[in-house]
Amino acid sequence: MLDNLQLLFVYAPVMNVQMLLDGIFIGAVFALAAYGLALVWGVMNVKNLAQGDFVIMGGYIAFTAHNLGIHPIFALPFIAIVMFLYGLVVYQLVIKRVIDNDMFVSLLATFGLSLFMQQVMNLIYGPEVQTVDSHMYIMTMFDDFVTVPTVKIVSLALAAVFATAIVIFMTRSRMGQAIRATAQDARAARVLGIDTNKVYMFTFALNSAICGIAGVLVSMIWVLQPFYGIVYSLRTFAIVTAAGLGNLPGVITMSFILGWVEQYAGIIAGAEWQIAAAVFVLIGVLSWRQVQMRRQRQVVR
Amino acid sequence: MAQNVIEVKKVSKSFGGVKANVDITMAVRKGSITGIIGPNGCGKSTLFNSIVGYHPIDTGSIKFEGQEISHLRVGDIARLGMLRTFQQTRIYTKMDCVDNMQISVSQRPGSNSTMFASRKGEIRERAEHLLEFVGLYSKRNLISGDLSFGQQKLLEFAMALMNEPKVLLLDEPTAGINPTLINGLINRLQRANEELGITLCVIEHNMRVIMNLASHIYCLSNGKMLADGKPEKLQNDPRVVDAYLGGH
Amino acid sequence: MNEKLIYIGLAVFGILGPIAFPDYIMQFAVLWIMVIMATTWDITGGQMGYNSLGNITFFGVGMYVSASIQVSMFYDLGAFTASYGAIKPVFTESQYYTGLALGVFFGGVACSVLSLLLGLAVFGLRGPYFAIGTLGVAVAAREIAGTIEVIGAGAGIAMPFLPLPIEYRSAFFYVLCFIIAVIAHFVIRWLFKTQFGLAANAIRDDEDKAEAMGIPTLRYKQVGWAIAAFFMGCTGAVFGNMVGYIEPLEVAFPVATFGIFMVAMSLLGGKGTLWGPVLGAILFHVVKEATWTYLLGLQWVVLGLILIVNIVYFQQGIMGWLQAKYPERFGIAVDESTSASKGEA
Amino acid sequence: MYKKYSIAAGAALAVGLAGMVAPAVAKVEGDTIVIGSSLSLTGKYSTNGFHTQKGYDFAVKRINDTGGVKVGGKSYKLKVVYYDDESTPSRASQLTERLVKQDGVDYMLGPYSTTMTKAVAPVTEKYKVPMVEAEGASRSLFTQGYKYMFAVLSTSEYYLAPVLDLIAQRAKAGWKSPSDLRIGMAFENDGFSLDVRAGVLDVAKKYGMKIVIDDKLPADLSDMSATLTKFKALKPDILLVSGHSKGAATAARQIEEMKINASAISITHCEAAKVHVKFPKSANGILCPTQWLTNLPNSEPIFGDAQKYDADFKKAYPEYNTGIPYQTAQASAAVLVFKDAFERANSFDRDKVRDALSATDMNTFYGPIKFSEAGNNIAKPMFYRQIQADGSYKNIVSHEDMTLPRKVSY
Repeated sequence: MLDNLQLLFVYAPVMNVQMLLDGIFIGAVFALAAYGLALVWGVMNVKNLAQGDFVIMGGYIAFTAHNLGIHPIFALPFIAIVMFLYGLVVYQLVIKRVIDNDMFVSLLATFGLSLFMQQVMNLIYGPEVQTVDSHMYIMTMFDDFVTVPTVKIVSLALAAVFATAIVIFMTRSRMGQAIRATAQDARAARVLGIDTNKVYMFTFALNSAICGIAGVLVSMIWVLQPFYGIVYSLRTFAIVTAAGLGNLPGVITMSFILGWVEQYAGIIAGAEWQIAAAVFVLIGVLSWRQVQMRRQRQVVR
Repeated sequence: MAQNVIEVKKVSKSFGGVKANVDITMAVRKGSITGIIGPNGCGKSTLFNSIVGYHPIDTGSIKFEGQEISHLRVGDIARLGMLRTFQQTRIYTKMDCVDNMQISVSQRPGSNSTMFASRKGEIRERAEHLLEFVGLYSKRNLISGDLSFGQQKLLEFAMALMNEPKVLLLDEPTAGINPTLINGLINRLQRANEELGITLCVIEHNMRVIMNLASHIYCLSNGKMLADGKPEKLQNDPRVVDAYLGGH
Repeated sequence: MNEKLIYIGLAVFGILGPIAFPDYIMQFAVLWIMVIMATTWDITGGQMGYNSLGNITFFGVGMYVSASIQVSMFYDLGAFTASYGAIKPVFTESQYYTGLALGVFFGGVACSVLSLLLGLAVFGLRGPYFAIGTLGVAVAAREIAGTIEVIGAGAGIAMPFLPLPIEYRSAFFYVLCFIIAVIAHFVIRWLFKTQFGLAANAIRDDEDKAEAMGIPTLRYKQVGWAIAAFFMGCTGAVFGNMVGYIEPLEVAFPVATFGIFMVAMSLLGGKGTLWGPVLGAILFHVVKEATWTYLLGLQWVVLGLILIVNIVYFQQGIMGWLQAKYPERFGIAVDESTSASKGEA
Repeated sequence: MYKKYSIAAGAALAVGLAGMVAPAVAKVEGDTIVIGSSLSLTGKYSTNGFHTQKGYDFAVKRINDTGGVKVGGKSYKLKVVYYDDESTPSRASQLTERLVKQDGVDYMLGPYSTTMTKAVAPVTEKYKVPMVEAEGASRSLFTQGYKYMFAVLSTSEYYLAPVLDLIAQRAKAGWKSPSDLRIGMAFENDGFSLDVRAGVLDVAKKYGMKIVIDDKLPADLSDMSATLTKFKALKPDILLVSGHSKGAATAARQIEEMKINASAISITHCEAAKVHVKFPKSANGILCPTQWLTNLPNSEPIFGDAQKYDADFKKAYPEYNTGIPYQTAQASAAVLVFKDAFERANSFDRDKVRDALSATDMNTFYGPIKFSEAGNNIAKPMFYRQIQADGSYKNIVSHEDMTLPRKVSY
């Protein structure tokens, strides 16, 4: 551990450039998925444990497109639409019936959904690790030491574009305003004539589409496997819990922080701690929130 | 000279920029029935919540039997012997009335309730006795969630008595109750105070009720202590009349 | 038609079942483990409304603590678990049984202690945060166990052999599982006849009210969890010996399978009731074995669907449904003047 | 409160009994010998679980088609009963118990991976059921004193350790001193890979090589960049990775992306992960350990030689046209070993079959098979192949066959 620190800060400080960059690229993808979670959590109080599986599913659709000879980036709008429709179906069959229930119910129902999605993807694509080749140039800096694949920059840009688009959509469009109104007070929104059921449906489908986009980026940057979803779910929960609901800048910041924490944990403590790091962040955030609330004579709810 | 069980000194509390309580000072004497009145939004509930421990206060001090409690949490305060009831009645809706009563026994140190005590025997007898006191004996085996609102309110009151508190803080005990039942409730409150020796502190909106009940009343307005004194005195205080009629 | 009959039925099933079908003993043993998981989960989950997704932590910790005790009483644990298995383990009968007894007991005790500490960290969380927090704890425990070299890290530990003739091996572990299940059942049964049971239900119905009434909710929650943890720890210890080989990911901390199954079983049977989790566990185990046998390859898809359908369309579970339908049979009084009981969810 | 619902409980018990009691299969039914196997058909090991199953099935069919197993003058057919252990050891051990006790199986074929084998072996051992396994390579399996378990494959310390040996020899032959070589390595945190690691540590110590990176990869890690970034900073000469197929794929992808420039790279399971097809650039020069080569000379009557096995198998399973993973070949070899043992024992008595297995000394398309006291195959070495620029494999016999340092063209 000490030698790793030495390496990082004394012998090869240029490593930090690579890691900070990677942290941002990873964080951008996390941010998309986490924002989707914050949306469904905030608007309809559904804690979607299948969030990561939606991401992986988007990745697999990109993989299919890739196999058909379509570059995932060109297939992106199509994938978003497919995921949007899938979100609608899931909403009608499952989510609709758990919204007004005990909060734990949504957690368990989406866990069942997660199991189901994993297994169907496993049946279709097999458990092998799959990858999508973006065929993009890999840039290098510092005498080949730092490598920046163009695809990661494109991903970051795409994530930024989509985040901006979502913000504009939320503030300008009628549906976006209805979503925000429902998030603040569903009953009042209903009184004002907003069809909250439609808002919920749209929100969940939108989340599904956002996850799908994140999945496309994942497929081009890392690898896909039917069972990797749960790790992404845990990360999004850590981010949203820390950032709070309906707080896009917070979500983005936290996503970058988590990306960096994972990178540095992998280097300093060793790769075996990389996944644990995300979980520790989650537990740490929850503990810290409890201390904070204790000072307010309250509990975390 | 009776001593004060609750002493509130210069308590201020604000939410964001809104000053809910400013420099509130008040006291509740042991064995008395004390009332807190004031128009809607005057800061009654904020003060009440500060005392029982729902949020921290910005400045000032709150003492219970001489002990500073402004940093304690709800449960700790309750275990000191200061209990509250809720404006929106809160009972354990999926348990029957006797169970509701039995679990309400005092948890103060020194009380002989233990985690693994049996539910039979003396505790049950007392529970049934108190249910009789509030007139719910015939409903004792019903699931409490099936009771009417007024009955639930009585049950909550009985549960509070079961706990044998030193002080009981009641948040609008007559709100939402059928007017014909109000006199009965007032009567029971007075009996609890006299027979069981429980100090009462009542937030009330209904002037008629509080004037009949309390021996000392504090009136809040706009987050500040407006006036205090005996009911007769307040009734004639122009500031109080103003606050209620002035339409702030 | 009363509770006595159920006990007689279960006793006959528990004692005669394995004698009548000796080839199925291991499955019966696993059945009792499932029953223990579901009923102990229900102490905090169903009765208190604290839906933990992390009780599996204690299963794994109990397993590892027991294994460490059993081995390190007679060997150097680090050398024993070194990758190449340099030590060929030979345990005499007395060594084995002493180790096992101490291992199972202290496995449980260690878990209780751990749960008290963890309780301080997670019981300030409510609702979904508690569920997510405990899930995080379980995943963290798994990852940590995988990095500790002395207990074999990711490579695990090969457990000592039971020094009994082969034909008694299954029966031995079956009896252990059965005994733990019976003890757990009667402890829980007793527990919910005391003030503890009322307090637990009070916390479930309205924790703020319970707090306001002065009930020391944290202590109740901790104690409830510690009891569950004790049994989970003992069960884990027995299970580790039964499987013969333990490793962190799938044997000790199966977070996404058994960790969730125990919740699903409780829900299926009806959480917050004495018999619901037992019934749920039996049904679940049967359905699971049936799908594993007859729907090979699709079993997980089916299981995911069952979970979704169970939760979305049948939340109150079997016992909850029965209680809502026949409240008077459960001793729930219904007055004509008031509406019928809504049952327990 | 809890009264009068014993109907429900009783019904559940009845269903329970009915569900669990399925008709048992006898060990030898008529003219069929039933062998049990619990394989990873779902879950993280299922790719290789299927490779294994195909290998068993292919051999069973071939043996049945070529006259079956002759015992006591009569010809018997083979049949394998499979269960899915879902890549979880506790499930594997339960299913083995079930195969032996409920299905009455007397002989077992091994599961996939060291982890599963570790869970299954104690059960087969206790019931004295002979098991021939083809996929559990860890050396620690063979230090437990198991008497009923036999493995046709080379043990795990031969996966990467001999590569280091070869590299050291090349280094001595005028590249640089072996003790100057520095190693960076990343192993999955499971039984198999940690044993591979232990083998590597031994060799590294022998030559005084320095290990500068020693990471363990979590099972569901999809990102190795932390390890590889360290690799770029420290610039070791050798990169070693072991993590089944998914570890190989992840490593190959990121080696390419991060332009890792090591003199030598060796990754286990790179054939099964098809890195030569998916990542041709980074795959160039990677050294792949393999249990089996298609040009081995050994031959026997059932399958012929390795080349014939290769051709016949591809004919039977066209999806394997790009290459047969060695996991499949060794699975077939395990079935061959059983056939041979039955015929030599000339009996179905478990102990006689065990003794016959123990005395196995045969030549197969997979290589020679002869078991040590501990049950591992001591007659067959591990082989290495290096991926060439065009995606083909070159067999490595001595260090002179290797292209070292590896030529990269990212």
